[in-house]
Amino acid sequence: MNVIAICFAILCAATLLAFVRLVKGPTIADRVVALDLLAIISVGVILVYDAATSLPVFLDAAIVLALVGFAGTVAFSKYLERRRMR
Amino acid sequence: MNILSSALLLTGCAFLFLAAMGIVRMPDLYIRMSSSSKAVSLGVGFVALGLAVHMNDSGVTTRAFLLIVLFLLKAPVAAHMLGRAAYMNGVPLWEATTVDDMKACDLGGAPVGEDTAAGTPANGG
Amino acid sequence: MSSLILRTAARFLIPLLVLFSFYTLFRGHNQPGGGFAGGLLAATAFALYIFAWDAAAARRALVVDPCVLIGTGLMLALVAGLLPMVGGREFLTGIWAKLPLSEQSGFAVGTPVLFDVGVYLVIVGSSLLIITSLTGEEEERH
Amino acid sequence: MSASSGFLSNLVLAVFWALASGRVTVGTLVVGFVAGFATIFVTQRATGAEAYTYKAWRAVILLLVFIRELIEANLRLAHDVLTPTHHMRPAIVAIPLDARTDFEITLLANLITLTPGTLTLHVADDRSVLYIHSVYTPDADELRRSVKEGLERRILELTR
Amino acid sequence: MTHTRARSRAPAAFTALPLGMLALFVWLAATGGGTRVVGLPFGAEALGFALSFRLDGLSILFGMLISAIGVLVYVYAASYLAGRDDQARFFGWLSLFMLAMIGIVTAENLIALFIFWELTSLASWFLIGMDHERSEARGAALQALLVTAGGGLAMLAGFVMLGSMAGSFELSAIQQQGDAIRAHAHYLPVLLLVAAGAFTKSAQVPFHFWLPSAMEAPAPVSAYLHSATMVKAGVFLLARLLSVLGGTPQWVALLGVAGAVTMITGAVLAVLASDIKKILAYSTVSALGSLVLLIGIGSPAAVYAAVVFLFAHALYKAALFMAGGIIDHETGVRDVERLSGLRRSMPLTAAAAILGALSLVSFGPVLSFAGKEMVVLAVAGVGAGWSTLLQGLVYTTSMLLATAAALVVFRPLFGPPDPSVRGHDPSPAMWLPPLLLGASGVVLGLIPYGITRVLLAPAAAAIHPGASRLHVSLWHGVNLPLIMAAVATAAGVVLFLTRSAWRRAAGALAAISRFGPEAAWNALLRGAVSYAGWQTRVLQNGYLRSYLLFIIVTMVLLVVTAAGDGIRFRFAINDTQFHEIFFSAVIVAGALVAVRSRSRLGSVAALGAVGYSVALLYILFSAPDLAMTQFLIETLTVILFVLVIYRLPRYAILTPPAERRRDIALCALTGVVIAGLVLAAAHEAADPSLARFYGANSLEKAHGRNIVNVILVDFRALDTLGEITVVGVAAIGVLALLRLRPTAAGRRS
Amino acid sequence: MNALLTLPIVIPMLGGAASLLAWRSRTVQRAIALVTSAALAGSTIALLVLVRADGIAVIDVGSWPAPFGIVLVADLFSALMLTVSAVIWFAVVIYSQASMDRGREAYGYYPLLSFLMMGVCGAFLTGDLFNLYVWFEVMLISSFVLMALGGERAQMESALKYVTLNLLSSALFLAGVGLLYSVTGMLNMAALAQRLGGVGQSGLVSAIAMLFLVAFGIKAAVFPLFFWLPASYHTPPAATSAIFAGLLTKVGVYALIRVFTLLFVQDIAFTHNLILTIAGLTMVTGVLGAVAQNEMRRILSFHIISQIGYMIMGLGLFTRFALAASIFYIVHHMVVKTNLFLVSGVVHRLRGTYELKDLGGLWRSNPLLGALFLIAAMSLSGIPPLSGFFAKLGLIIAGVDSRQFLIVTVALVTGFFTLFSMAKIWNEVFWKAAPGPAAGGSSVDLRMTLPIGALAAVTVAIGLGASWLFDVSMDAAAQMLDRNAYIEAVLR
Amino acid sequence: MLTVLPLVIGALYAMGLYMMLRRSMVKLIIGLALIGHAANLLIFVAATSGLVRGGPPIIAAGETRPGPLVADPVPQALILTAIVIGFGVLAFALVLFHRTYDSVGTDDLDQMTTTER
Ligand code: NA
Ligand code: NA
Repeated sequence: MNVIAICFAILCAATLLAFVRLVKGPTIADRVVALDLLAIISVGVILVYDAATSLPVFLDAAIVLALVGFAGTVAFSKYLERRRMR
Repeated sequence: MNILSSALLLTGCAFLFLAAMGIVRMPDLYIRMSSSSKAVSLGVGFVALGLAVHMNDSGVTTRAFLLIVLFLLKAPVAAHMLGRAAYMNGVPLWEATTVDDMKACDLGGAPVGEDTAAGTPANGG
Repeated sequence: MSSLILRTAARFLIPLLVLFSFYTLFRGHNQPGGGFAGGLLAATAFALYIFAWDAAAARRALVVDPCVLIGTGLMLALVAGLLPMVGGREFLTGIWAKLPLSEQSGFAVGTPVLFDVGVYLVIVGSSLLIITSLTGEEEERH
Repeated sequence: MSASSGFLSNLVLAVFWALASGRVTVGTLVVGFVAGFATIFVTQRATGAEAYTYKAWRAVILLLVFIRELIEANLRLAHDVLTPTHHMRPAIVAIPLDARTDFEITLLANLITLTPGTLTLHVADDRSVLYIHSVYTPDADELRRSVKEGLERRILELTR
Repeated sequence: MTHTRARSRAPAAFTALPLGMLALFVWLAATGGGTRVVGLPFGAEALGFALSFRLDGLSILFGMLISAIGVLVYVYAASYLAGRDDQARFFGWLSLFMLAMIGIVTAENLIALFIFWELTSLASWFLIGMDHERSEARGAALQALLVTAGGGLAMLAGFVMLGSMAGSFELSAIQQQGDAIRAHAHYLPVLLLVAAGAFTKSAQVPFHFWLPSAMEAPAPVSAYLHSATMVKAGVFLLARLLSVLGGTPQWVALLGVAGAVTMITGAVLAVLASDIKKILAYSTVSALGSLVLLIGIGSPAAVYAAVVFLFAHALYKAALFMAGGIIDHETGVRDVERLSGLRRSMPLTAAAAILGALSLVSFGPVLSFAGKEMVVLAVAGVGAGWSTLLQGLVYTTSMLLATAAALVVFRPLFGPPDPSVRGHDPSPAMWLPPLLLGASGVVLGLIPYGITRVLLAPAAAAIHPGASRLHVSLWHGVNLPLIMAAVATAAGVVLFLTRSAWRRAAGALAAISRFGPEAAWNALLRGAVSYAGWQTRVLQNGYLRSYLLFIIVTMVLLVVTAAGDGIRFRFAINDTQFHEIFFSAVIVAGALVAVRSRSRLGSVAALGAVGYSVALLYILFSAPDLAMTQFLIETLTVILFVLVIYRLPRYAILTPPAERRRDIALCALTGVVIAGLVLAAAHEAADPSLARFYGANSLEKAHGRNIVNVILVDFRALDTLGEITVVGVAAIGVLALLRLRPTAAGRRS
Repeated sequence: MNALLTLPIVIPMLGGAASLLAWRSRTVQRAIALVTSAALAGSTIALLVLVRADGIAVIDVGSWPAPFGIVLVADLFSALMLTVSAVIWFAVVIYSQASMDRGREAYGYYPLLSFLMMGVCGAFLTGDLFNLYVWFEVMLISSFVLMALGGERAQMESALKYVTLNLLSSALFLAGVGLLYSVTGMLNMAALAQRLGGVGQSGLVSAIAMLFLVAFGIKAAVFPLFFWLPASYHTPPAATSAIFAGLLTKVGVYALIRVFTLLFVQDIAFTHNLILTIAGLTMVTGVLGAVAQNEMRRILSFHIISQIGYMIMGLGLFTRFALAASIFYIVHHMVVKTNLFLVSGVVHRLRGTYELKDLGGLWRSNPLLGALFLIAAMSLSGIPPLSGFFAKLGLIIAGVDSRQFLIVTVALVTGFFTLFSMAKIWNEVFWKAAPGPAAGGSSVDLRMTLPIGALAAVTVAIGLGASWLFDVSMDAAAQMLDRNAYIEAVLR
Repeated sequence: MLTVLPLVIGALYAMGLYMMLRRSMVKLIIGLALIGHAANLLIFVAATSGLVRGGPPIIAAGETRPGPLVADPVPQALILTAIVIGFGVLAFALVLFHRTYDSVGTDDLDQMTTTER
């Protein structure tokens, strides 16, 4: 069971790093990348959690998050584009 | 938890960790995105495989594959969109960057620094 | 100024999203999902459509006016609630009919499912209305 | 018989196989597909399905090439991320395109982005040029050649 | 105030009402004797209110007065107001007043009495304010309303306390428990509260100031309400409650002092005034003072004197006001110093005025003379040293009233005719009523026996049983009161003749009115309005932050005081795993970044991180549906934030550090309080029967394996019905907000 | 019984949903609004008759037995509130047909009004605490949109404050529900009533009660939580302020009364004396706020607050008679306050302003309007024989019987200042001559005067029929104090 | 976790309220969002089953009842409702704030006192 613990530890470290970028920025794009990575790490956490509990139930949440995370990043990109044009 | 699924999970997490390291250590946005988008697809791919192996259930396997395919499609598109938008927004390239063929077409706007460190001193409010 | 790559990807992703949203809606009774998640997924698909093309195209693509969608959804939920009262039961009582598919994955149809579809329509209609209003208003600015 | 109809027949074979094995599950379908491909390959001259087998083969090669580049670049990048000093020489390189259709350009762009170290930034409006940000570009021309020879050629073989 | 003299058909219809009432009371008086209580099946039993009427000597006397004078006032008013377009409205309010007044005097139930009481105030407000275009009229009307209504509210409290003491609002029940009430701990407050109502209505000092300013009303109103009837309501009430609240030292002192002071003050102010209506108004104040004094004394003699005096006063004061009204109506002049020699041009009005004045002096063959005598006798009866002082006051008052009478009558009528002031007798409808009233004063004075036996004695008996044995007579032989009355009258005339000397010197006295009760009242109101202004500026200051602070501070204070020491916590860290704590930390850290971030997009991204971490917690603690919905909602929220915030400016405002520290401290405390509550609540073992029920029935009865979704669409479908309505309405709101803009031209905000 | 209890929620929702479907056509929406409001009035009256005859009516929504499903409970108190709300909605709908501008009607005025009613009716009927939260949100979001509908600057500013403060209130309400669930594991009010007594930590229940007191206190606009009301009620059109004035705060008062008679009765010495103090402070600050204003609708807004003080005075005294007086007061005030705002709308239609200094001359030009205003204003000031008098009388009797002389004094003084400011409006708007040329005509659309007349008639009827309504209120109060009857009816 | 989460809830309430007290509209609405999360977590902690790991309230295939160690579904249903309601109301509030900025010209709340002066 310690494999799961190690995985969680790694993912926590990854979250911490992504969080550092989120805080530092400096540009919006950096924060978006960080937020996108956080979403993806969350997918990782969900998958690892599924493995830990041997319940496939959470997999749908992971798929939803993957789809939705993408939409968020695209939204930010469109925002950045529009801002330049204005 | 058999050896194979553990291994896959660990490597997946490792790649995710690499992605996180990437976006922290790399000097400019574009390099960060390059390093993170690959590691991300591999990372999630491996973890999903690990889960599929561990669960050994057809429903889980198909959805894991769906997830992997999804990532293989969405990650590059997201990276592309963000990279392009960042470039258009004048997000600076690392000074070691040698050639910039894109400067020709007038996409690159002046660095609009609302949030850049050089932005006007906004305060706590 | 929309990107070719996004559009091509969108042509593949959006149908997938919509399919997944229906899938989430109809399995909601037995697996995680339901009207809310399904509706929001459909809204996300639509948001992608707007980002890939533009709000005006989106509105054209949208056959039904969101307000009517919301109205229909509310009406559907109400009907699902009122049907049992025709039989003398209380408001919103679940009335079920067993379709003769195989036992295990038998697809039971009942007023709660109809209710969930109503929820789905309202959530989709509302999200679309909010997003189109905001993005539409945005484009009018330029 | 065009490549797509060949693919279609392959799918039909896969379904028969699954039905024959009594359980329509993901597993039986995959096995059925492989078996179907084998039969088409063997009977391609008779059934005129050369186009399909040729392209199918090309697709497999493309996949292998992509995976090789994927792993190789990832290791290099992983090394660079972990070591304090950076060996990167990033550049934005414009690559003249032979690919024309949406699908070809998008596939190429995505595969380039997916392969580590390179990120497709922009497609010129007239689809003539692809702008790529590459982390390791000692020589721009060398990069253009490896992209055109590597991924683009294999994609065009598949789609043309 | 000259009016076109269009001959208007006397609105006979309206006069029918007082005539009917008069007929009713005449019949009642005829079939009189004893106390009859008539209950109508109307009221609110649970509130103790019943529309029941008491018909005894007192109510019949007042009823007769109100309806008789009412008839005359209606006739008088018909021609006085000829040509005005709001006649119908006037007679409407006058009728409402009359019925309400009759209601007061015949009410058996205290609440019914109060209802009629307030209706008279309402009617008086409108009658005084008939010429509402004039701000003086509006001001006077409002002042009268507020003073009487203010007193009324206090009286209501008194009545309610009285009712709760006696267990019922019915007078008969209350009157039986007189001793218990007088001995009750709350006797004094009840007395003061009831007296407040009576004193304001009957214009006792210091509440008298509204009556003179009420002279803004048309003459019929002054004649009817502000002399004969309404102002007597307070006296009536005190008389009615004499048997319950009377007889105690507090009663005597309170009413005695108030009455005496009002009597003398009214008289003094009367002689100082020069407007004919003001003089009469102050004389009424003085009369009311003496009536309250008599009720205060409460002896049978005093009660009888009050009844006689009250009856006589109603007649002659109405006559004088009507006469005055005619003079004002004809000549447009109300200043007695400028009026002169009108007897030749207005003989009939003059006759009425003289008869009225005679009764005002109350010397000679007039009923008020008998009344005055009885007042003197009653006052003499008061024990200890008080009687001499009171007698002195009574005689001084009658002297001053004599002067006032002279002022009103002598110069305007008997002075040399003044060509600049022309006027002649109006139509009979206007001069006949005052003449009749004036004459009745004399006639009843000469032969009082009929009226005494039928009206006055029963009324006195109704107030105080002992009063029935006395009798009224004009002639008590030559005795001290007769001599003293003569001396007082003479002194009054002398005072009148020498008025030019002392009136100027007395002008200075008027200056002190700046510190009088009216000034105090206006100051009180202005003070209240300015305090209200200040309080609203402070509380309702427009700053959303201050409103939020009020709420937060209130919530924290209340929760902490309520919790007190009755709360227990239990800290248990042992069962947690590292990554769970880590993601909780990410939530808090994300929130901190959102709070401190300099850039709006930074805050939004941090908010996104918080949302994702919360969703992760939902995953880690087995809530897949929740996590899925949270991920979707969080992303849509971030997208909306981006779409909206992108147009808003950067943070530019810095609140002063002191304020920020205060906010931080307060919010931190609130956080601790809420965390404490949650911990304490977690400590309580809750009954899991809901979860068990849903688990058992989710599949079998509701055909669903996903219990959460089954709850949403079946077990608690009503929640979801409301919820989707909220989302639908919010969406319409967004559409309406963005699409519906104020058209520059169309909208006057 | 099953239908009668469900209709008050279903009818408004049907109306709203149908209006959305008829989004393009204003006339269809107006017709729907008329039909549904009339239907609701009819059904609520029928429900009142039923409840008056057979006692508390209960149905399990979805046929799930209490406490597992959500129950709809109609005791006399809720039935009364439903009926009055329906009457008010009907009046406002008719009034709006003549007064509401085309722009607002095109952007969802009628469906929003229907959904507001759905929330209000749901709140009065539900027997489940979380479901009450949901109905509050339905009511609030509809009121948020109605408040901002039209997009004028003043509306925006006031809607912002109105939304923020009410969202904070909802967050506290949600926290309260969560804590109660954590402590008892129940959401059904009857079940909660049963279990709250058994909670070990007495301080905890009182603390949670305070959360509810603040949450509902904000919605009921009591002191010191009422600031959102005067900041916002005078900016939307008159018809909107009228229905807000008539309903919104009353739902808050209803919730306060329901929760502090059914659930939080463990520590009455503390909670209910606190409520009495709050009542007094609410009366005074409210009426003084009104005295300080010179714009017609701001005066009326502050009066809402001071009148709320009276309503919760009865709750504070916590005797059967006091609660009955409160219920009577609420019914009276809903009608009067709505009417006063409708009158202010007509005044604005005639003169184009609400500022007292620019108004005048309406007694001569519109005597009928003046008379109707007088009925409402005098009733508000407690002048007999109108409804306001009996309402205040009941509370004063209750106060005296409970020896609470301070609150009685405050109530009377507040009554005085209420009369003062109503008379001020009368003097300035009706009696004073119109300053400058009489702007605007003097003819008023019948559809505006009719509802005002009808509501005035109701006020007079309540006054004359005080005995009947007070008896009903006494029975309602008895029902509320008999917690076991409620619990048995629901958890049978 | 039954101790950690309440502290998180307290912290979120504190920070949310602090943000609402700021003068900038944007901070106000971010505060509202934080408080929304806090209220939802509060209900989540209120579960009668306590915080259960790996026990989603879903009836496994072939079973007719959920297993013994299953999370309390009630708070999850309530929070789901609260989240969606919160989203609707927050979306409206966001647009309202935007429109207010449009018509008032500033996002400084201290300048928005015109309707009450
Ligand atoms: Na790449
Ligand atoms: Na608990």
